[in-house]
Amino acid sequence: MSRPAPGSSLYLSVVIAIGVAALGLAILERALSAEAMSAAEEESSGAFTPAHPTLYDAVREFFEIRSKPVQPIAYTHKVHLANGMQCTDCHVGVDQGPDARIPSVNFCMTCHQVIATQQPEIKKLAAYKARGEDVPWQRVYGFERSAHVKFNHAPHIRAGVDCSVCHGDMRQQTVAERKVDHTMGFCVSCHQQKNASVDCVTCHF
Amino acid sequence: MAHRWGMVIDLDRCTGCEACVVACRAENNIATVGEEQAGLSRAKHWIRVERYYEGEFPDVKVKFQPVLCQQCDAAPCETVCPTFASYHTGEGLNGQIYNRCIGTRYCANACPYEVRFFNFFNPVWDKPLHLQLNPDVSVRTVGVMEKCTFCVQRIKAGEIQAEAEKRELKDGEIRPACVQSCPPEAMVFGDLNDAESRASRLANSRRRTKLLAELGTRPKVTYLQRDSWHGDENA
Amino acid sequence: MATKTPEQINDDLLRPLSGISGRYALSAALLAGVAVAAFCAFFYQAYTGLGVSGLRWPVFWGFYITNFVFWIGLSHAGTLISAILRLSNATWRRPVTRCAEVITVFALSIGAMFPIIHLGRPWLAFWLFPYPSERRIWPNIHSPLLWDFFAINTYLIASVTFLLLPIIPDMALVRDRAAGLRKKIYRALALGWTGTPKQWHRLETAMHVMAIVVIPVAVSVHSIVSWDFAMAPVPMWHSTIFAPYFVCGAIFSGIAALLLAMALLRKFLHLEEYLLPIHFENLGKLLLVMSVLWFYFIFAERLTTWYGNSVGEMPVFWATQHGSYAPLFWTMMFCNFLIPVPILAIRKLRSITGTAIASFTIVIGMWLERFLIIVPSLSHKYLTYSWGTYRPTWVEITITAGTFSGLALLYMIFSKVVPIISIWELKVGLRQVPHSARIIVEPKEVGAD
Amino acid sequence: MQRRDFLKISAVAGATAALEGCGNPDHQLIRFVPEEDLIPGIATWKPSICTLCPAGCGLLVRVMQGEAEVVREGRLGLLKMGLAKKLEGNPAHPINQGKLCPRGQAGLQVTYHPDRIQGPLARVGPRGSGQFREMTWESATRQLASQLADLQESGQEGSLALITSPLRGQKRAILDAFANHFKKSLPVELAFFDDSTIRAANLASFGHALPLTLDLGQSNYVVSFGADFLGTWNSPVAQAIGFGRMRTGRPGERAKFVQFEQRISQTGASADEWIPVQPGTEGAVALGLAHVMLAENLRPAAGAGHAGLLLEGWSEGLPDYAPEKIAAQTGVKAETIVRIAREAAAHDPAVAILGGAAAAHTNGLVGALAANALNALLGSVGKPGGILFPPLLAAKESGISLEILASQINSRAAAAKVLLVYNADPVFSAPAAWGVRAALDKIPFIASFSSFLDETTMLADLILPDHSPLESWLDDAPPSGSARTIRSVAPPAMHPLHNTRSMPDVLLDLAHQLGGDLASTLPWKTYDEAIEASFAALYKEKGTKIAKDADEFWQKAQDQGGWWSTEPESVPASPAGAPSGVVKPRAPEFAGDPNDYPFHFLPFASQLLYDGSLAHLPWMQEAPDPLSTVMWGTWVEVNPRTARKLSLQPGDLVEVTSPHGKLEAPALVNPGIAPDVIAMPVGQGHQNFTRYASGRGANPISILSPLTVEGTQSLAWAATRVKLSVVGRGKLILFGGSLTEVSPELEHR
Repeated sequence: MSRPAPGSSLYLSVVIAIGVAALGLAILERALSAEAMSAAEEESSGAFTPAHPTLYDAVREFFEIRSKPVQPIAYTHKVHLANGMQCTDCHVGVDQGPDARIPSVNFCMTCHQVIATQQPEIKKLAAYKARGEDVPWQRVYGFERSAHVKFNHAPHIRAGVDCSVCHGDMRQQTVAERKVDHTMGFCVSCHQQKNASVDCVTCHF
Repeated sequence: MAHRWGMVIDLDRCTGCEACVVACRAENNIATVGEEQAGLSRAKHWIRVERYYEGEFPDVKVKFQPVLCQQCDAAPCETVCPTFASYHTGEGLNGQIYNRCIGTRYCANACPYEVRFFNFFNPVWDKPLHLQLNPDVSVRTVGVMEKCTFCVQRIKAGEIQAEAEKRELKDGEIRPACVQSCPPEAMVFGDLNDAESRASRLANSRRRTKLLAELGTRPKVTYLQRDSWHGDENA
Repeated sequence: MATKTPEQINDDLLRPLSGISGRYALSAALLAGVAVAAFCAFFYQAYTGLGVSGLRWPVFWGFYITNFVFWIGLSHAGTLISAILRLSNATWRRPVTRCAEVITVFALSIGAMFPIIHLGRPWLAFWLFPYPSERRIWPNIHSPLLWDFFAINTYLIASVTFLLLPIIPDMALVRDRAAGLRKKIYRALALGWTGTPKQWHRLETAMHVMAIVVIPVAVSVHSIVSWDFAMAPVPMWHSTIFAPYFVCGAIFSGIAALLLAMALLRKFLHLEEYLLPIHFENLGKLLLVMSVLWFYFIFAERLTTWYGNSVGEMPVFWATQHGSYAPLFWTMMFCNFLIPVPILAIRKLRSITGTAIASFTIVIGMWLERFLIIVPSLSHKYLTYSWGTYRPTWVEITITAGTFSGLALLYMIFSKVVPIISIWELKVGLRQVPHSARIIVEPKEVGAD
Repeated sequence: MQRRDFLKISAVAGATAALEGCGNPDHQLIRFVPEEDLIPGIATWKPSICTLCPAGCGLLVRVMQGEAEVVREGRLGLLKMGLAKKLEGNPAHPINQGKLCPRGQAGLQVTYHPDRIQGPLARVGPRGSGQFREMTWESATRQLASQLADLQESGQEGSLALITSPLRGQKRAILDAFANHFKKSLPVELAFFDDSTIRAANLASFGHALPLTLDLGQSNYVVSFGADFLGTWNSPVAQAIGFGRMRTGRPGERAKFVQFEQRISQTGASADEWIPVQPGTEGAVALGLAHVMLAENLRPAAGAGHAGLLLEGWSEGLPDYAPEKIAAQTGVKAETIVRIAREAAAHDPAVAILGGAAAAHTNGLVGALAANALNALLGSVGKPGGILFPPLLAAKESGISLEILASQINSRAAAAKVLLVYNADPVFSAPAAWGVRAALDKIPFIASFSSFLDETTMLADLILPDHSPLESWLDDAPPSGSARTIRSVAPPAMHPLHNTRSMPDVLLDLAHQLGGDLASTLPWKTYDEAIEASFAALYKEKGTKIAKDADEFWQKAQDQGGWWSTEPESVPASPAGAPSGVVKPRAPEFAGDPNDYPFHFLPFASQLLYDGSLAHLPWMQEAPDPLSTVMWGTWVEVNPRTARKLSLQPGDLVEVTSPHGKLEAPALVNPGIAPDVIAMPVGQGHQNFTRYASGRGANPISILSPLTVEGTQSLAWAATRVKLSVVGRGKLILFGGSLTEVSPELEHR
């Protein structure tokens, strides 16, 4: 039988208010995303939009939270490079245009038809090929769509920027990891050092 | 010397066919907004062909005037942007940096040419129409301004190509999508810092005018006014 | 008032602070409901996009910026008027200053929300703040919007200070009469006021300095708001008259808002014996002057535009005079000039009810004035091909309604927490004691803790 | 799989640096092994051919790698493949020289249209219900083959009907062989804006059944009668290129361009002098000009040769066409005619063009003959800056008209058992008065090759969806637009997105299933084999100098987008001497009594939707019409004076009633239209044509009266009269704000 402490009612009401507000927002979000989804559901082929799929995704991007990619096959850069392969053997686009390119399963299988065929990961690779599927490699680097960056590898290669500057030393990496944070500051400081253009429209268009 | 991109539009040649309008849409990932939104005046046309009637039947005349971002040297849109999303690029373009835009729409109000368009919603493409999207150009998102860029992606690609081949850009090598498509070749694009470029020479034509020149925005688009038939002088 | 003793004043003015009537709770709930609806509308807009508003090409600014200018204008009620009255030592001001200053703080806070509400991407509004970022980009100091950002923040800080300074002694007074939790809260709000001569002296000095500082700040704020428009080459925006025109309009609408607030307070808080006809009479005269001054400005603006006959401006001019915006324009002329001037000019009509009616029409008229500055110009710019129109949607209307009820709600809450009439100032006025004596008298009234 | 994951991974394909598909691969669509070896982000350009109108422009397709959702062996997955990103003109192509009109550019959306039919369908519900079931190509072709085999056996006359767009090249050859095999089949070439009147006139005047090829780049004086030659008529891109050159392409010289018509068309808007003329009297004006030239001895009468003598009264100097005699009838002042005639005669080379509505009156053929005679008199036939005729590699004859087909079926004079429809929508493109819909109902089996469920395909029993043009082999032999001989060819620019097949491939497959004569006249397995065979023949004829063998010639043609002669090869007008008979010019006839139907009804080709076949493309719907600035809708154009008389406000919904039907559409006030003319664009009013066009606006074709151009089978689509009444408020979406550049407020003061 104790009287509530002074201020506890205030505290309680604040908690309730926050709770109600949160609930309201959650309902709003649900309702809106449900609306969006049912609209998409109606059309058999759906629609493409640059919008975030959910508010949650938008918030994550706002705070620059990125999940770590899970690769379907534990590809090791280290072993391939140690065996004398060059980056450009697989990433053939890197000195030609914007995209370095990840080779298709066919390309991998040109060697792995005979090399290391008994390794469990190579068996996985062969299984993909046998099913007529390509390996669903996950992106490791890359800019958020909302950054509106149009990065082009080729001029960087021509300017003699070493791959490791932006991707870390791949000879030390097994499954590729994001070793370098490609923030705008990272790009700009290098551009300034190398006397490259720091005009916004050099990268953003 | 840095490039200074400019355009000349010969109104004597323009037939108002809208090829430029569609070329621009295809090149620059400009979404269609649909009937309802178009009815709310939210259709996006980075270039439009203005049509003006003059006189009464039977003495009626029609004037076509393609209007796109004039890439002003003294651009009202640039100074008013609080975040530098709208700014003057090194090559004299009125840059629009989507990721920096917070959507005040002040630039659009300040622009006397009404060539800025706002993403009132996220753009939507019914699949698989999105497979057409040009990977060289951003897909803009909700809340940002967009406008004609003089096809900056083509300018960049041309410059990178020239750099790779260790040579200077040739006059006429870079053409924005509108210029490229224009059947009567009413539009000419080029470097105004190069006095010998076709655009520079045409920009000195006796028929030259600037759109709303009195506002002092110093546009880099020059309009060559419609000529009249000189009759027997040419005969 | 002369018959009231200090104790009666205390009782009368502190009465509203205790207890909540059913009527109060009901109206507060109603107002809160509208405000919550406005919040929901805003979140809906932020979530789906500005497309849910009625904005379109080429009218990119509409209700939100109208509200922004309107509220910022309204905020001139207080601080500016109260500062002028203080500096000119108008003794009748004493019961009026605080209700005026409160309007300023709340109207300004609400007005300052609109530039964020109207953003395409409101979650990035913090980019206006000049902070060193990893991106190495700063805000653009050339943009009038950035001037706005600084000006409004400066004004907000100044007017909050200006409001809070003279509240301190009253807080101490409430503290001394309160118990329990209330006492704790008011103790904190009283900032350790004990009423020593040194404290009184410092308060006096601070008030004096703030009164001087806040006047140029207030004038500059509304000038800068006007430059949001005048800096852009938009027909009928790009005008040198805009800064004084806006400041005049701001004070005009501010006084009207103040009068309206006073009339309501008088009725609902039973302050008939404090807010006297003389206050309404005097402020009414001031309002009359501002109404005539406002007419002078709009007349000058319209006359020069019409006489100048510039190709760019005439379409806007005619659209407002006898085009699609003419009904709104003439409503505005009635609300701002034709109705209030006779009411305020004829002594018999310059009653409390009369001034309240005039103020009400002026508040409406001034809102329309802001709308008519923004929308007709944007819909009739230079290239006739791009001419357009604008129609607000429920989202904009809800948010607008929400800010009106939000202001009323804040005002109601404030009047529950702080005496809406400055008690100590009233008492000073009551005594009519010499300046030096006040310092000695007051501590006794307030008492030491 | 969750939809949100689905949305996530099917995000924009190929964006060079966009981040997508993060997270767990188990939750994503499978990815198929790419069929092409492409480097992402790098564009390749492939030649193709525009098939959207008869001009036959050459295309360059920008192809880049992207990721498309496709079904392979019943599994849905993502495939990295070359995707067409943009269509541009092929700079090497003689017709469009690197340029392209808005419609051609929007052709891209045909391929990616969300409502494309993705595989063969068989009707399950009642006809017109739109209920179909999916089926395999094997069973679909077997079903059609068995239907055709029955026809073959019965040998009944006219049992197979074919309705196609006008086709050229090997596609036409395959279709013709097919049609010929079925004795007395009924092939119909259907195009609402067809050029058969012009071709008939050119055959009579000059001996060439070809449309006109203009050489505007070198013309000095252009008189056009109703021809929208810069917008939709004939070969608009080639003509617009020439127009640009004629305007400011030759320093110091600028041609004059005079347009006679009832409503300022997009072309008329560019005229130096725009002169309104009474509907159907364009030919009379042409003869009036000729009269002045003859009377003033500006040109010798004999100079016009055969083309002149064809017309009654030519040798006498056209006495009935003295300017003052025709002024009242044509509405053109006598002094204007005299002035224009003198100007034209003084500015060689001068050219007269007649087309569009001017050729779609009952006297359209005579009008075209009059314009031909004027050209011949001016000496501009076969000359630079005049009208030219490229040598056509092989001439083809036309079939019957849709009107005749429908009336034969409806009157049971023909008993078509099977109808094949390709690239045509007869239900939409025919006046309701023709009874096409009723005729189709009488045909037991209809197979459509359409990619979309249009009005006709809705009635089909079997749908065999064609590849999109970008996914197909294409060939073409455009008969106008350039004086060079042209044989265009293009391999597919991209792999097919859906389970579709190229129409000629299906016909060849059917031919082999049917066997016998048909299989031997169509020896090729696939369409590309057929094209290659035609290029092997062309090599022998034309290519021995430029390639060492047929293979190299074929390869070069594919790389370039075709073969064309290096120089113009215009052929002269062939008939010489006096014609066997003379044609008497006559006044136009109109359907509807002028008292009941006070207005002439002028349908016109939409610059964006053309004849309605492009109404399903969102780019075309949302591009503002050049003159009205309307988007996403249709409208009726009324002169301001007429509007005042009818107290009609812009945007009012009006009912347009002809003797053969009525429609409702919002009205638009147009200062550039004659007060007694009501104009309306063709294109909208589709009942069924994908989500973007269905149920939008009204179709002016449906209310046209079934008059034909005398001497041809063509519809006289400009010969209907209508009345107008306001019925309410309509909805119009206009992009442009004001009609005039100076504010009307300022003008009124």
